[in-house]
Amino acid sequence: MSVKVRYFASLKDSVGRSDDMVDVNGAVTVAEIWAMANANRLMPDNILAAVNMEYVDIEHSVQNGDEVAFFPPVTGG
Amino acid sequence: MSVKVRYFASLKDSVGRSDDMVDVNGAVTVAEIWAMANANRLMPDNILAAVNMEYVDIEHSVQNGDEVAFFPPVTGG
Amino acid sequence: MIKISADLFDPWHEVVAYQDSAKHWTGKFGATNVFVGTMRDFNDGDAVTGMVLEHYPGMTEKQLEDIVKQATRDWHLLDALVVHRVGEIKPNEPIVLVAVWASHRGDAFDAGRQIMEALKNKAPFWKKERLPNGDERWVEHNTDGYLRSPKNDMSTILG
Amino acid sequence: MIKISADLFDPWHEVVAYQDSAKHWTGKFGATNVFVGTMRDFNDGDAVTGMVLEHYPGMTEKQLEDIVKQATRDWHLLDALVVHRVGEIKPNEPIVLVAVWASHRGDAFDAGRQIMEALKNKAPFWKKERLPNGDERWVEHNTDGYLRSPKNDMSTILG
Repeated sequence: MSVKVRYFASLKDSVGRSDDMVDVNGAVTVAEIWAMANANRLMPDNILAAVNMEYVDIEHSVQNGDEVAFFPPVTGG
Repeated sequence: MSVKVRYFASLKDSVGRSDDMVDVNGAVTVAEIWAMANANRLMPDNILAAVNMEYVDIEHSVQNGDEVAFFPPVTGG
Repeated sequence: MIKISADLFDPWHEVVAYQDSAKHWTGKFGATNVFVGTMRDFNDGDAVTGMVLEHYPGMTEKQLEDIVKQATRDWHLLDALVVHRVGEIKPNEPIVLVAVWASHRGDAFDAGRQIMEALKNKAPFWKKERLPNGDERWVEHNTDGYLRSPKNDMSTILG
Repeated sequence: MIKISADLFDPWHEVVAYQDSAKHWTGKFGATNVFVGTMRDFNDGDAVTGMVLEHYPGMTEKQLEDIVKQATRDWHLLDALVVHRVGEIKPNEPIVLVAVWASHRGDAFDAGRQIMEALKNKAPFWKKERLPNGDERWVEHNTDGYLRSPKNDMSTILG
């Protein structure tokens, strides 16, 4: 299955990309998606994650076609 | 000494006047000013009193030339 | 600034005009909180066609100035504006405007609310409502602005 | 209503226009609370000459809608309007507007503040500041809007 991964703000700068496509077989969590897309980089501690535009914790399981997003603490308003 | 007394809002309606001049001899409290100006009427329970436009309790003593005001709970805003 | 107005005022115009006149804090304020109280066309379950707002000239201004001074002592504020209507008022017309400018939002929210509650409790204004049948009645007291706020369990609003 | 705006907006004009368009609650609202967040010309002790506001299109709107829905469940509201700027912003320009209309002031104050705090904590926006020497830096986190409020002793704000 295929999962779209997106990065925002300072995380996009440090990862060096705005998005990835990750192909996976079988059940997979948000944390595992990070590891597959960023083999050499530990997930930052304060990262926020969303699946299909809803906040999730990193053990949330990802389905085919999901959009997974990673980003730093929000600073709007 | 001479003290001006003012009434506002529903209290002005029930007293039937907007103001009084009260002549007194010696020390006198706000409550006594009420009694002198309104011989036949007990002071309503929920009345507010001010002397020279500052809130006071009814035992506050009144000086020559003071303006004493009585009014019901405020309802602005 | 404190303004008592016998004429209809536009609260949003007042805010803009005041803010634009205060060039010394342009660029310094991050947070503006504005409260506007508007006359409704009903109260206590009855239709209301108008009201008369009485005040105690002199004492009203004095109390409002004290209220704003207290808020300025309690919170970090750059400025505050209070405008209150008196006289004949029709439904849908603004009655009161409280605007505060601060660097940070917490001060703006806290100060705006504090000024508004103090105004409701201390500023000598009295409302007389006019009913559709021509009767008039004095409003007897203001309600508590924190009535529905969780006084004993602040978790909802304190997050 | 939720609006994300890439262009400069006038918060007071937005409030008036929205209120005037909502004829079904004319005469019903007694209390309007408006918060406006404005870009300051300094932050964390440094002069700031501009900023870029990034967002996550789609998720931002979704989160803001959920935040407003929650406030509507928690408080008696007639309506709410949230406008947030994105893109290039200069000092003294408005960044965010939160306006709520209610019958009573307690609901207006509580709901406005709740929406603003939730927006600060949940809505996916990120600020990158531009410094006078041309450097850029990401703002790392928002501060707590209740920081100076007496969390443990509510007597000041609860009267």
